[in-house]
Amino acid sequence: MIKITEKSIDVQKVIETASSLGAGAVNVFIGTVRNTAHNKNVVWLEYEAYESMAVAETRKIIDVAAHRWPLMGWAVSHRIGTLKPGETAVVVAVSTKHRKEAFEACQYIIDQLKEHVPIFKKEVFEDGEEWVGARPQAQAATRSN
Amino acid sequence: MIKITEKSIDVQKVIETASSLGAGAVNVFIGTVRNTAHNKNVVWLEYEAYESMAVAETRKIIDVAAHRWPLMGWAVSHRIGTLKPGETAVVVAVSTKHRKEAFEACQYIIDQLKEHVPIFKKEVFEDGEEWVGARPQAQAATRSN
Amino acid sequence: MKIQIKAYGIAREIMGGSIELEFAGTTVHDLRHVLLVAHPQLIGLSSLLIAVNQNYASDEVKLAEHDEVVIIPPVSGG
Amino acid sequence: MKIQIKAYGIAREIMGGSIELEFAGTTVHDLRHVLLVAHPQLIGLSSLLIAVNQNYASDEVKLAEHDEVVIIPPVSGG
Repeated sequence: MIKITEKSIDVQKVIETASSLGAGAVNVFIGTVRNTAHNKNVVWLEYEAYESMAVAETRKIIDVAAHRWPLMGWAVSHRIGTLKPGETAVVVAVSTKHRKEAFEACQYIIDQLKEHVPIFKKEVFEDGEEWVGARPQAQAATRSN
Repeated sequence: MIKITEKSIDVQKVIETASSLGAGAVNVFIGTVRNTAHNKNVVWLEYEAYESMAVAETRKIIDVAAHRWPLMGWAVSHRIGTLKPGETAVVVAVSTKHRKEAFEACQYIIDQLKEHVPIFKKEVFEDGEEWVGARPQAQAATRSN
Repeated sequence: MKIQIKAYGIAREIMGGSIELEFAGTTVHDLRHVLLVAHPQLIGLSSLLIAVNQNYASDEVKLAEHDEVVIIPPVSGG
Repeated sequence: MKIQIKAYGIAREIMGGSIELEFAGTTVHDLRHVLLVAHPQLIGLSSLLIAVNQNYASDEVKLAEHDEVVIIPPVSGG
Protein backbone atom coordinates (compact mmCIF):
# COMPACT_ATOMS: atom_id res chain seq x y z
CA MET A 1 0.00 0.00 0.00
CA ILE A 2 1.27 3.44 -0.97
CA LYS A 3 -0.90 6.27 0.25
CA ILE A 4 -0.69 10.06 0.07
CA THR A 5 -3.41 11.44 2.27
CA GLU A 6 -4.76 14.62 3.83
CA LYS A 7 -6.19 12.64 6.70
CA SER A 8 -4.38 11.79 9.89
CA ILE A 9 -2.39 8.54 9.48
CA ASP A 10 -3.57 5.48 11.38
CA VAL A 11 -0.19 3.96 12.33
CA GLN A 12 -1.72 0.71 13.55
CA LYS A 13 -3.41 0.22 10.19
CA VAL A 14 -0.17 0.79 8.28
CA ILE A 15 1.53 -1.78 10.49
CA GLU A 16 -1.26 -4.28 9.93
CA THR A 17 -1.05 -3.78 6.18
CA ALA A 18 2.69 -4.52 6.27
CA SER A 19 2.40 -7.56 8.53
CA SER A 20 2.53 -11.16 7.39
CA LEU A 21 1.97 -14.44 9.21
CA GLY A 22 5.24 -15.78 7.87
CA ALA A 23 7.24 -12.79 9.10
CA GLY A 24 8.80 -12.62 12.53
CA ALA A 25 9.94 -9.01 12.35
CA VAL A 26 8.26 -5.73 11.55
CA ASN A 27 10.20 -2.49 11.46
CA VAL A 28 8.33 0.77 11.44
CA PHE A 29 9.60 4.29 10.88
CA ILE A 30 7.38 7.16 11.94
CA GLY A 31 8.31 10.70 10.99
CA THR A 32 6.66 13.27 13.22
CA VAL A 33 6.55 17.05 13.21
CA ARG A 34 9.07 18.50 15.65
CA ASN A 35 8.13 21.54 17.69
CA THR A 36 11.42 23.30 16.88
CA ALA A 37 13.70 23.80 13.87
CA HIS A 38 16.74 26.09 13.62
CA ASN A 39 16.15 26.83 17.32
CA LYS A 40 12.78 28.40 16.59
CA ASN A 41 9.30 27.25 17.45
CA VAL A 42 7.49 25.52 14.62
CA VAL A 43 3.86 26.67 14.46
CA TRP A 44 2.87 24.28 11.72
CA LEU A 45 4.17 22.54 8.60
CA GLU A 46 2.65 22.51 5.15
CA TYR A 47 3.23 19.49 2.95
CA GLU A 48 2.34 19.28 -0.69
CA ALA A 49 2.93 16.43 -3.11
CA TYR A 50 2.99 15.87 -6.83
CA GLU A 51 0.77 12.96 -5.97
CA SER A 52 0.75 10.68 -9.01
CA MET A 53 4.51 10.90 -9.38
CA ALA A 54 5.08 10.60 -5.62
CA VAL A 55 3.24 7.29 -5.70
CA ALA A 56 5.15 6.15 -8.79
CA GLU A 57 8.55 7.09 -7.33
CA THR A 58 7.72 5.38 -4.03
CA ARG A 59 6.78 2.27 -5.95
CA LYS A 60 10.17 2.28 -7.67
CA ILE A 61 11.88 2.47 -4.28
CA ILE A 62 9.80 -0.42 -2.95
CA ASP A 63 10.61 -2.47 -6.05
CA VAL A 64 14.34 -2.00 -5.47
CA ALA A 65 13.95 -2.80 -1.75
CA ALA A 66 11.97 -5.96 -2.53
CA HIS A 67 14.82 -7.07 -4.79
CA ARG A 68 17.45 -6.45 -2.15
CA TRP A 69 15.64 -7.82 0.89
CA PRO A 70 13.08 -10.63 1.19
CA LEU A 71 10.15 -8.41 2.13
CA MET A 72 7.04 -10.27 3.22
CA GLY A 73 4.90 -7.15 3.53
CA TRP A 74 5.26 -3.38 3.35
CA ALA A 75 3.25 -0.17 3.50
CA VAL A 76 4.03 3.52 3.10
CA SER A 77 1.73 6.35 4.06
CA HIS A 78 2.56 10.06 3.72
CA ARG A 79 0.42 12.88 5.00
CA ILE A 80 -0.03 16.17 3.13
CA GLY A 81 -1.68 19.45 4.09
CA THR A 82 -1.24 21.34 7.34
CA LEU A 83 0.41 19.45 10.23
CA LYS A 84 0.94 20.60 13.81
CA PRO A 85 3.90 19.55 16.01
CA GLY A 86 3.49 15.99 17.25
CA GLU A 87 1.47 14.89 14.23
CA THR A 88 2.63 12.02 12.04
CA ALA A 89 3.95 12.99 8.60
CA VAL A 90 5.08 9.63 7.30
CA VAL A 91 4.96 5.97 8.23
CA VAL A 92 7.02 3.24 6.58
CA ALA A 93 6.52 -0.36 7.71
CA VAL A 94 8.09 -3.56 6.41
CA SER A 95 7.95 -7.13 7.57
CA THR A 96 10.57 -9.82 7.00
CA LYS A 97 11.42 -13.21 8.40
CA HIS A 98 14.41 -11.91 10.37
CA ARG A 99 14.92 -8.56 12.04
CA LYS A 100 18.14 -7.35 10.43
CA GLU A 101 16.49 -7.26 7.02
CA ALA A 102 13.50 -5.36 8.37
CA PHE A 103 15.71 -2.62 9.83
CA GLU A 104 17.78 -2.33 6.67
CA ALA A 105 14.87 -2.28 4.24
CA CYS A 106 12.85 0.21 6.29
CA GLN A 107 15.81 2.57 6.57
CA TYR A 108 16.53 2.26 2.85
CA ILE A 109 12.95 3.12 1.95
CA ILE A 110 12.70 6.22 4.15
CA ASP A 111 16.18 7.42 3.07
CA GLN A 112 15.26 7.10 -0.60
CA LEU A 113 11.82 8.59 -0.08
CA LYS A 114 13.31 11.69 1.47
CA GLU A 115 15.75 12.04 -1.38
CA HIS A 116 13.65 11.29 -4.46
CA VAL A 117 9.91 11.47 -3.89
CA PRO A 118 8.30 14.77 -5.01
CA ILE A 119 6.87 15.91 -1.70
CA PHE A 120 7.58 19.40 -0.39
CA LYS A 121 7.53 20.76 3.13
CA LYS A 122 7.27 24.35 4.34
CA GLU A 123 8.09 25.15 7.97
CA VAL A 124 6.00 27.98 9.37
CA PHE A 125 7.53 29.82 12.32
CA GLU A 126 6.14 32.64 14.41
CA ASP A 127 8.17 35.15 12.38
CA GLY A 128 8.37 33.65 8.91
CA GLU A 129 8.43 30.51 6.85
CA GLU A 130 10.83 28.38 4.87
CA TRP A 131 10.64 25.64 2.23
CA VAL A 132 12.86 22.96 3.73
CA GLY A 133 16.06 22.32 1.77
CA ALA A 134 15.09 24.71 -1.00
CA ARG A 135 18.17 26.87 -0.79
CA PRO A 136 21.82 26.16 0.06
CA GLN A 137 22.35 26.58 3.82
CA ALA A 138 24.05 30.02 3.73
CA GLN A 139 21.23 31.61 1.77
CA ALA A 140 18.56 29.88 3.82
CA ALA A 141 19.91 31.55 6.93
CA THR A 142 19.31 35.02 5.47
CA ARG A 143 15.97 34.28 3.87
CA SER A 144 13.35 37.00 3.90
CA ASN A 145 10.11 36.40 5.70
CA MET B 1 8.45 2.14 30.27
CA ILE B 2 9.57 -1.48 30.58
CA LYS B 3 6.75 -3.96 30.73
CA ILE B 4 6.54 -7.74 30.92
CA THR B 5 2.93 -8.70 30.45
CA GLU B 6 0.58 -11.63 29.91
CA LYS B 7 -1.84 -9.38 28.08
CA SER B 8 -1.80 -8.66 24.37
CA ILE B 9 0.51 -5.72 23.63
CA ASP B 10 -1.08 -2.46 22.47
CA VAL B 11 1.51 -1.36 19.88
CA GLN B 12 0.00 2.09 19.50
CA LYS B 13 0.33 2.69 23.23
CA VAL B 14 3.99 1.64 23.26
CA ILE B 15 4.65 4.06 20.40
CA GLU B 16 2.87 6.88 22.21
CA THR B 17 4.89 6.22 25.35
CA ALA B 18 8.12 6.48 23.36
CA SER B 19 7.11 9.60 21.45
CA SER B 20 8.25 13.13 22.24
CA LEU B 21 7.27 16.52 20.85
CA GLY B 22 10.91 17.40 20.28
CA ALA B 23 11.61 14.21 18.32
CA GLY B 24 11.19 13.96 14.57
CA ALA B 25 11.79 10.22 14.28
CA VAL B 26 10.35 7.15 15.93
CA ASN B 27 11.63 3.69 15.13
CA VAL B 28 9.64 0.70 16.22
CA PHE B 29 10.55 -2.96 16.19
CA ILE B 30 7.76 -5.50 16.49
CA GLY B 31 8.59 -9.16 16.97
CA THR B 32 5.73 -11.42 15.98
CA VAL B 33 5.17 -15.16 16.17
CA ARG B 34 5.89 -16.83 12.84
CA ASN B 35 3.68 -19.64 11.67
CA THR B 36 6.67 -21.82 10.76
CA ALA B 37 10.08 -22.71 12.20
CA HIS B 38 12.52 -25.37 10.96
CA ASN B 39 10.03 -25.90 8.09
CA LYS B 40 7.35 -27.06 10.51
CA ASN B 41 4.08 -25.45 11.49
CA VAL B 42 4.20 -23.62 14.78
CA VAL B 43 1.04 -24.30 16.80
CA TRP B 44 1.88 -21.88 19.59
CA LEU B 45 4.79 -20.45 21.55
CA GLU B 46 5.24 -20.34 25.28
CA TYR B 47 7.24 -17.49 26.79
CA GLU B 48 8.35 -17.30 30.37
CA ALA B 49 10.44 -14.63 32.05
CA TYR B 50 12.44 -14.20 35.22
CA GLU B 51 10.48 -11.00 35.51
CA SER B 52 12.29 -8.85 38.04
CA MET B 53 15.66 -9.56 36.46
CA ALA B 54 14.27 -9.22 32.93
CA VAL B 55 13.16 -5.70 33.80
CA ALA B 56 16.51 -4.92 35.46
CA GLU B 57 18.53 -6.24 32.50
CA THR B 58 16.39 -4.33 30.02
CA ARG B 59 16.94 -1.19 32.04
CA LYS B 60 20.72 -1.69 31.81
CA ILE B 61 20.41 -1.99 28.02
CA ILE B 62 18.35 1.20 27.82
CA ASP B 63 20.87 3.03 30.01
CA VAL B 64 23.68 2.11 27.64
CA ALA B 65 21.57 3.07 24.61
CA ALA B 66 20.68 6.43 26.17
CA HIS B 67 24.39 7.08 26.63
CA ARG B 68 25.23 6.23 23.05
CA TRP B 69 22.32 7.93 21.29
CA PRO B 70 20.33 11.04 22.25
CA LEU B 71 17.08 9.24 23.01
CA MET B 72 14.10 11.52 23.57
CA GLY B 73 11.74 8.70 24.50
CA TRP B 74 11.66 4.92 24.60
CA ALA B 75 9.45 2.00 25.59
CA VAL B 76 9.86 -1.78 25.68
CA SER B 77 7.05 -4.25 26.12
CA HIS B 78 7.45 -8.05 26.13
CA ARG B 79 4.63 -10.52 26.21
CA ILE B 80 4.78 -13.78 28.16
CA GLY B 81 2.46 -16.79 28.29
CA THR B 82 0.97 -18.62 25.32
CA LEU B 83 1.14 -16.87 21.93
CA LYS B 84 -0.36 -17.94 18.63
CA PRO B 85 1.18 -17.23 15.19
CA GLY B 86 0.67 -13.59 14.21
CA GLU B 87 0.60 -12.34 17.79
CA THR B 88 3.06 -9.71 19.00
CA ALA B 89 5.79 -10.98 21.34
CA VAL B 90 7.85 -7.82 21.76
CA VAL B 91 7.74 -4.13 20.88
CA VAL B 92 10.68 -1.75 21.16
CA ALA B 93 10.13 1.92 20.31
CA VAL B 94 12.54 4.84 20.53
CA SER B 95 12.27 8.45 19.47
CA THR B 96 15.13 10.76 18.54
CA LYS B 97 15.57 14.06 16.78
CA HIS B 98 16.97 12.46 13.62
CA ARG B 99 16.13 9.14 12.05
CA LYS B 100 19.54 7.47 11.83
CA GLU B 101 19.85 7.48 15.62
CA ALA B 102 16.38 6.02 16.04
CA PHE B 103 17.16 3.07 13.75
CA GLU B 104 20.51 2.40 15.43
CA ALA B 105 19.24 2.64 19.01
CA CYS B 106 16.18 0.50 18.35
CA GLN B 107 18.27 -2.20 16.69
CA TYR B 108 20.80 -2.12 19.52
CA ILE B 109 18.08 -2.55 22.14
CA ILE B 110 16.38 -5.52 20.47
CA ASP B 111 19.74 -7.17 19.68
CA GLN B 112 20.86 -6.87 23.30
CA LEU B 113 17.46 -7.89 24.65
CA LYS B 114 17.56 -11.11 22.66
CA GLU B 115 21.05 -11.86 23.91
CA HIS B 116 20.91 -10.96 27.60
CA VAL B 117 17.40 -10.63 29.01
CA PRO B 118 16.18 -13.73 30.89
CA ILE B 119 13.15 -14.58 28.81
CA PHE B 120 12.65 -18.09 27.45
CA LYS B 121 10.66 -19.30 24.50
CA LYS B 122 9.36 -22.77 23.72
CA GLU B 123 8.12 -23.56 20.20
CA VAL B 124 5.28 -26.04 20.14
CA PHE B 125 4.86 -27.97 16.89
CA GLU B 126 2.27 -30.52 15.89
CA ASP B 127 4.71 -33.34 16.69
CA GLY B 128 6.83 -31.97 19.52
CA GLU B 129 8.31 -28.95 21.19
CA GLU B 130 11.63 -27.21 21.60
CA TRP B 131 13.13 -24.57 23.87
CA VAL B 132 14.63 -22.15 21.35
CA GLY B 133 18.41 -21.98 21.39
CA ALA B 134 18.67 -24.32 24.37
CA ARG B 135 20.91 -26.85 22.70
CA PRO B 136 23.68 -26.62 20.12
CA GLN B 137 22.19 -26.97 16.61
CA ALA B 138 23.27 -30.57 15.96
CA GLN B 139 21.66 -31.87 19.14
CA ALA B 140 18.56 -29.76 18.68
CA ALA B 141 17.92 -31.52 15.38
CA THR B 142 17.70 -34.89 17.12
CA ARG B 143 15.72 -33.74 20.13
CA SER B 144 13.11 -36.11 21.51
CA ASN B 145 9.52 -35.06 21.59
CA MET C 1 4.49 24.87 -29.39
CA LYS C 2 2.41 25.51 -26.31
CA ILE C 3 3.24 23.64 -23.11
CA GLN C 4 1.42 23.60 -19.81
CA ILE C 5 3.80 23.74 -16.90
CA LYS C 6 2.94 22.87 -13.34
CA ALA C 7 5.18 23.56 -10.39
CA TYR C 8 5.28 22.57 -6.72
CA GLY C 9 6.57 24.02 -3.49
CA ILE C 10 8.87 26.99 -3.70
CA ALA C 11 8.96 26.77 -7.52
CA ARG C 12 5.18 27.15 -7.58
CA GLU C 13 5.44 30.23 -5.38
CA ILE C 14 8.21 31.78 -7.50
CA MET C 15 6.43 31.09 -10.80
CA GLY C 16 3.08 32.17 -9.40
CA GLY C 17 1.34 28.87 -10.07
CA SER C 18 0.84 26.80 -13.20
CA ILE C 19 1.67 28.55 -16.46
CA GLU C 20 1.12 28.03 -20.16
CA LEU C 21 4.21 28.75 -22.20
CA GLU C 22 4.74 29.39 -25.91
CA PHE C 23 7.92 27.34 -26.21
CA ALA C 24 10.36 27.85 -29.10
CA GLY C 25 12.96 25.28 -27.94
CA THR C 26 12.97 21.51 -28.16
CA THR C 27 14.58 19.94 -25.05
CA VAL C 28 14.34 20.00 -21.28
CA HIS C 29 17.60 21.93 -21.34
CA ASP C 30 15.99 24.66 -23.46
CA LEU C 31 12.96 24.81 -21.17
CA ARG C 32 15.10 25.15 -18.08
CA HIS C 33 16.90 28.08 -19.72
CA VAL C 34 13.61 29.79 -20.56
CA LEU C 35 12.35 29.35 -17.01
CA LEU C 36 15.52 30.62 -15.35
CA VAL C 37 15.46 33.74 -17.54
CA ALA C 38 11.78 34.37 -16.82
CA HIS C 39 12.10 33.61 -13.07
CA PRO C 40 15.67 34.36 -11.92
CA GLN C 41 14.78 33.47 -8.33
CA LEU C 42 14.78 29.82 -9.43
CA ILE C 43 18.56 30.09 -9.88
CA GLY C 44 19.05 30.30 -6.12
CA LEU C 45 17.47 26.91 -5.42
CA SER C 46 19.59 23.92 -4.34
CA SER C 47 18.28 21.95 -7.30
CA LEU C 48 15.65 22.23 -10.00
CA LEU C 49 14.47 19.07 -11.70
CA ILE C 50 11.97 18.79 -14.50
CA ALA C 51 9.63 15.83 -14.67
CA VAL C 52 8.16 14.85 -18.03
CA ASN C 53 5.23 12.46 -17.96
CA GLN C 54 5.95 11.60 -14.33
CA ASN C 55 9.61 10.76 -14.72
CA TYR C 56 12.59 12.88 -13.84
CA ALA C 57 13.90 13.98 -17.25
CA SER C 58 17.51 14.62 -18.21
CA ASP C 59 18.50 17.72 -20.16
CA GLU C 60 18.48 16.09 -23.60
CA VAL C 61 14.89 14.80 -23.40
CA LYS C 62 12.71 16.34 -26.16
CA LEU C 63 9.39 17.89 -25.31
CA ALA C 64 6.13 17.44 -27.17
CA GLU C 65 2.96 19.50 -27.01
CA HIS C 66 0.90 17.33 -24.70
CA ASP C 67 3.65 16.23 -22.32
CA GLU C 68 2.96 16.54 -18.60
CA VAL C 69 5.73 18.92 -17.58
CA VAL C 70 6.31 19.60 -13.90
CA ILE C 71 8.94 21.72 -12.18
CA ILE C 72 10.38 20.00 -9.10
CA PRO C 73 12.32 22.05 -6.57
CA PRO C 74 14.32 20.30 -3.80
CA VAL C 75 12.14 17.58 -2.30
CA SER C 76 11.66 17.42 1.47
CA GLY C 77 9.18 14.68 2.22
CA GLY C 78 9.23 12.60 5.37
CA MET D 1 24.00 -24.06 54.21
CA LYS D 2 20.59 -24.33 52.65
CA ILE D 3 19.89 -22.48 49.40
CA GLN D 4 16.70 -22.10 47.48
CA ILE D 5 17.24 -22.44 43.75
CA LYS D 6 14.81 -21.36 41.10
CA ALA D 7 15.15 -22.23 37.44
CA TYR D 8 13.50 -21.14 34.20
CA GLY D 9 12.77 -22.63 30.82
CA ILE D 10 14.46 -25.90 29.93
CA ALA D 11 16.48 -25.79 33.16
CA ARG D 12 13.25 -25.70 35.14
CA GLU D 13 11.98 -28.72 33.22
CA ILE D 14 15.22 -30.67 33.72
CA MET D 15 15.46 -29.86 37.43
CA GLY D 16 11.76 -30.45 37.97
CA GLY D 17 11.01 -26.99 39.33
CA SER D 18 12.46 -24.99 42.20
CA ILE D 19 14.59 -26.91 44.65
CA GLU D 20 16.06 -26.48 48.10
CA LEU D 21 19.64 -27.65 48.32
CA GLU D 22 21.88 -28.49 51.27
CA PHE D 23 25.00 -26.86 49.82
CA ALA D 24 28.45 -27.80 51.10
CA GLY D 25 30.42 -25.55 48.71
CA THR D 26 31.05 -21.81 48.76
CA THR D 27 31.05 -20.36 45.21
CA VAL D 28 28.92 -20.25 42.08
CA HIS D 29 31.50 -22.59 40.55
CA ASP D 30 30.82 -25.14 43.28
CA LEU D 31 27.07 -24.83 42.85
CA ARG D 32 27.30 -25.35 39.11
CA HIS D 33 29.29 -28.54 39.73
CA VAL D 34 26.68 -29.85 42.18
CA LEU D 35 23.87 -29.12 39.74
CA LEU D 36 25.57 -30.74 36.74
CA VAL D 37 26.23 -33.88 38.78
CA ALA D 38 22.63 -34.00 40.03
CA HIS D 39 21.11 -33.20 36.62
CA PRO D 40 23.48 -34.35 33.84
CA GLN D 41 21.02 -33.21 31.17
CA LEU D 42 22.04 -29.64 32.00
CA ILE D 43 25.46 -30.41 30.46
CA GLY D 44 23.94 -30.53 26.97
CA LEU D 45 22.68 -26.94 27.06
CA SER D 46 24.31 -24.24 24.95
CA SER D 47 24.93 -22.19 28.09
CA LEU D 48 24.02 -22.24 31.76
CA LEU D 49 24.30 -19.01 33.72
CA ILE D 50 23.61 -18.50 37.37
CA ALA D 51 22.08 -15.27 38.59
CA VAL D 52 22.65 -14.23 42.18
CA ASN D 53 20.42 -11.50 43.54
CA GLN D 54 19.30 -10.61 40.02
CA ASN D 55 22.73 -10.24 38.46
CA TYR D 56 24.58 -12.72 36.28
CA ALA D 57 27.26 -14.08 38.59
CA SER D 58 30.75 -15.22 37.61
CA ASP D 59 32.19 -18.47 38.92
CA GLU D 60 34.11 -16.97 41.83
CA VAL D 61 31.11 -15.23 43.42
CA LYS D 62 30.46 -16.55 46.95
CA LEU D 63 27.00 -17.67 47.96
CA ALA D 64 25.23 -16.84 51.20
CA GLU D 65 22.18 -18.48 52.76
CA HIS D 66 19.52 -15.98 51.72
CA ASP D 67 20.79 -15.16 48.24
CA GLU D 68 18.29 -15.26 45.41
CA VAL D 69 19.83 -17.94 43.20
CA VAL D 70 18.38 -18.57 39.75
CA ILE D 71 19.48 -20.94 37.01
CA ILE D 72 19.36 -19.32 33.57
CA PRO D 73 19.48 -21.53 30.49
CA PRO D 74 20.00 -19.95 27.03
CA VAL D 75 17.73 -16.92 26.72
CA SER D 76 15.45 -16.57 23.71
CA GLY D 77 13.30 -13.50 24.22
CA GLY D 78 12.00 -11.35 21.40
